[in-house]
Amino acid sequence: MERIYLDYNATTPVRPEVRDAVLPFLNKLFGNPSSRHLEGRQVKTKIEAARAQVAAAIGADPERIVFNAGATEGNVTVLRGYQVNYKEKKGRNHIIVSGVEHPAVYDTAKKMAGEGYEVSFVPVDGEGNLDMAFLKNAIKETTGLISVMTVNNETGVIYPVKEIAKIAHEKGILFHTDAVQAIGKMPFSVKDIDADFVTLSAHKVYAPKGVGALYIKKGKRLDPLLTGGHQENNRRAGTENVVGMVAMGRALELASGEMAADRERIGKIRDAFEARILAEVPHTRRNGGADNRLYTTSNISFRFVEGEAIQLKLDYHGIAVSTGSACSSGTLDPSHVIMAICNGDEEEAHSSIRFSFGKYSKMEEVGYVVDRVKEVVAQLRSFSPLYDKFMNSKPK
Amino acid sequence: MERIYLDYNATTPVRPEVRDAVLPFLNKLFGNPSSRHLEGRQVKTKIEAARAQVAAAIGADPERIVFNAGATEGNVTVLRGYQVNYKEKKGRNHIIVSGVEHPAVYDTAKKMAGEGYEVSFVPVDGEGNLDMAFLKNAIKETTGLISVMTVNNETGVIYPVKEIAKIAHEKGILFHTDAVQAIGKMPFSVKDIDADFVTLSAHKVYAPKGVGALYIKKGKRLDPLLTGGHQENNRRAGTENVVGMVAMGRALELASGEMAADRERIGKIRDAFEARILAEVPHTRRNGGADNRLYTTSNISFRFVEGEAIQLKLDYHGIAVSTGSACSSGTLDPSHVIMAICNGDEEEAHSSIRFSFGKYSKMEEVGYVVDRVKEVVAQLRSFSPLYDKFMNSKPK
Amino acid sequence: MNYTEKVMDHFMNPRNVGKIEDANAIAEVGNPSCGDVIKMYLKINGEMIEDIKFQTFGCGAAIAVSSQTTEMVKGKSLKEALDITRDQVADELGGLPAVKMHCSNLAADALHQAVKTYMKEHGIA
Amino acid sequence: MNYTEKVMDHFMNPRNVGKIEDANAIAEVGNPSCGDVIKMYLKINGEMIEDIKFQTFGCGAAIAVSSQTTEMVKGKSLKEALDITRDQVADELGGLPAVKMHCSNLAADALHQAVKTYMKEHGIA
Ligand SMILES: Cc1ncc(COP(=O)(O)O)c(C=O)c1O
Ligand SMILES: Cc1ncc(COP(=O)(O)O)c(C=O)c1O
Repeated sequence: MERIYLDYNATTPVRPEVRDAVLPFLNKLFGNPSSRHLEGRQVKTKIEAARAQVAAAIGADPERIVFNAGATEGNVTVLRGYQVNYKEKKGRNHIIVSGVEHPAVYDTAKKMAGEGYEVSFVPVDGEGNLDMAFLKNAIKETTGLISVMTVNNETGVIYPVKEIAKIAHEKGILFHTDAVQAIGKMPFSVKDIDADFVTLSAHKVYAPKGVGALYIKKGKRLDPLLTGGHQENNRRAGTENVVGMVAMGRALELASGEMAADRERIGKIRDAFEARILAEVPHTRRNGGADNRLYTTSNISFRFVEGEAIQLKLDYHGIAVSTGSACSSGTLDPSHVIMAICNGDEEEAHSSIRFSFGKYSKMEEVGYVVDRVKEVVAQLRSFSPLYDKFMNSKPK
Repeated sequence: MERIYLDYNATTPVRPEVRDAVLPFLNKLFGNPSSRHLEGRQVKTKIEAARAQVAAAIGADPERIVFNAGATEGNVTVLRGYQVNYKEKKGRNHIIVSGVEHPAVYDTAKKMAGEGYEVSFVPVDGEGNLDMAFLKNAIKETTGLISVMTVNNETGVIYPVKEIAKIAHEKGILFHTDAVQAIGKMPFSVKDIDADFVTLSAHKVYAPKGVGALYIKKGKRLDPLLTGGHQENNRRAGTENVVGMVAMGRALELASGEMAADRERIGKIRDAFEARILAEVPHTRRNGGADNRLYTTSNISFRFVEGEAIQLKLDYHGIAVSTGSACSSGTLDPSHVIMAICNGDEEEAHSSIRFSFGKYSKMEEVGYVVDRVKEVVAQLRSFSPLYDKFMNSKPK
Repeated sequence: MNYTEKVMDHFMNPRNVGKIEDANAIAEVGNPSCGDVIKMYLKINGEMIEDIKFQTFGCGAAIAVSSQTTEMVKGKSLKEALDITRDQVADELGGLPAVKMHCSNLAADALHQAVKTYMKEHGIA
Repeated sequence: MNYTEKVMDHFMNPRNVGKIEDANAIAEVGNPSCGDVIKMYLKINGEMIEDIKFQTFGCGAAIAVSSQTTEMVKGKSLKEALDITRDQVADELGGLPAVKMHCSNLAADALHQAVKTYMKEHGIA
């Protein structure tokens, strides 16, 4: 049986058009783009074309795009490098980030808190929405950066980044958004949002892993993390990941053209799936409000059973889903995102599964997946001490 | 006519075996290695195999290898992160680096000098050899790191890294070597050298650009540059560049097996070329001593003419060579490496051309290249004011 | 993080799941907020463990370890049960991922707790 | 960093290279340590530049800019020569890479220096 992949938020397959676009760079087009000879110039031209494609996808000018090794590098570069924009450099050491950021922001901010920075984490409510009053109150004289993601990777919840950018700018504060899960999936314009820094990753939009890009608004700067060569206009040293850049450009070009149709088609599948799960599996809870959520993601807590056990059994039945984010899989702690949304109910956080849909998802798969989820959850509940307790405590 | 590529030190083509090894990862094998489902586990297994291949190539244990985005990232990670190994962290802020390091070390060290670090640059003599007495004298109480490359990228000069590691360790100082130009080309064992940190890059050994690895000796640590996810055993966050890792593993595996034969064959071509150039083109100088030099590289100064002009004309004639390193091409300053070796004679530094040989170099090409070099240098000298002055100042 | 075939077998087909209605020794360890709760039901006759069943809320390893532990003690003496260590359980399963080693602790812990409580209540030294 | 076709043409086939043995205005600008030296030889007759040649040590841009400059002034008046700016030279060549703009300065500088010295020596205002 063909496997059913429902983990598009973790990563995506490289689509054939993208593969075709990079094959020449694994062959004749091998020059170093910094080289002045023909071999180098040919490749330089291609990476500049890729830069233009990435820029177009977010409504930016090409020279505002810095390619890098992915959104983790992008996020760390922004957090570690924003202070260069302030005269009172060292004084602007307070940053505000949401409590549901990806670890590349969340854990980095936590680490910085131990290194002379002050960090405020903005909490979310039970639907995953940001506490905007908290955010506004957290702002102070020393605030240098506000970082809030565009779309959450675990729940699909969409954040009001345009509004937050405005709040930040009114106080002369820089605004950054991690747009990894939004790009290529919903309209996104850096000019409309007026973001100062935006991080992107290629491997969520059907391009290879290990390449990404950073948008830096005109007039703004970042202290580079990687220093040495003059690549990327002195903004990121290191020989360019040519294959990755070309792939990312092509993938975003394709995504822009297909966004509306994808949204319609994939959204229908996600909705049909979620409606059936919530109706047919008792004691479930959706993590993330019904509205204000991207069409790609359905995050569900199945009470009384642990997420990894569900995931493993579904995997056995040919279905790939995830608990928390892939990056967290080295730990056993429940995702800080789901914890935040579950209001600290760790049992529910441990019980969550993320189903994420994408280009190769099919409506015909929904029935099989729902049946297996029902079966697996029932099996696991049949010997769950928590379920047993719950059933026996119910008035008969 | 087929082009003749003599810029293997800048970058190399992806060899067919490496391309074949990565194609499945642009297709069915797309999972995120951090994912626990089948798609993820399949890929995880493959990147661990790649890690073992890289480890084997330098005589290391696989768990000592951290993949990253290239040697620039590796070098910056070492320089920025070594202090975590010392109790007197902040006190060990003196670093010693050679004056001929790649910009990823050289420029990073210069930058750090403005940020609370103290840096000693060890000079070289006219043959490119390190002033070992200077190095030893530079060591003090606060020295935390000595970083000297294994092979210089511009001249091919080989440095006595084993001896330097010993000097460092006798004083309880960490030793790092940038082994980018050595790996896969000459025997290299981290155990023999006893290095604490070693940086590697894939694109010099017939694998794609934008991927590299860092060796970290058992018991030693580096403060990670990229924080967030738990990838690479918490030593380097960010979704893995799977294609790059698999390619690097395969490329180094192949290189290890072919090293002896390559050395013999490529060395003969380089020697034949260099002997003819030095004999047949007047007013030339080899940058780098004849001995103690890797067989890949021939760096020649052609007095009275500027390097870029030679390079451009050779490019027109189908020959790809470089002036300085590709990374420096964003500036007009002569390479600090060649400057160091020319004892500050900037004219000679501006006149240097690097010819670097590799797997697809052929003995049959030598004649054509030598003829074009002679022709081009003669043309340019014919209207060089410096040549004119020199000729007229000679006693007739 | 890979599970061995044996872990997967115990996880997919757990032995001795459920409750023993007339159990004479029961113990529960763990805590939902840690992601693992293991409850052991034992039917002890004299010095012998005649029957054992478990209920587990937890990851694949927690379930496999519970199942494996019940197999290892069924029909064994109380003393033998107390001698079983977490590491033995993990070894029987062909090993566990490093990050999961704490789950295997839990099953042996539950077993030991149930047996010790029983011995105390029945004055067995 | 790409050169235009016109830059490449001037670089590969530089016009007016060499010396004028009976030049009556000569100027050299630049410095080997900067990587660029341009020397201009002019044969001036009254107010007119009858002939001009150059010798250049430098990169592709420096050579192209030298060649282009000589083409622009041959047969022109001294005043016209002084009006030629570095930017005009670069424009005529279809532009230069940003990092190379200083090379184009040199050729116009050498021209202006030669012409001015000549004018001074010949009392031309
Ligand atoms: C929201 C978000 N930010 C950042 C990342 C990290 O991106 P990368 O894997 O390219 O480092 C991811 C996914 O991995 C993500 O979903
Ligand atoms: C000696 C040396 N170190 C470091 C580098 C930088 O490696 P990367 O391009 O992988 O960042 C290079 C080549 O680019 C090199 O030759």
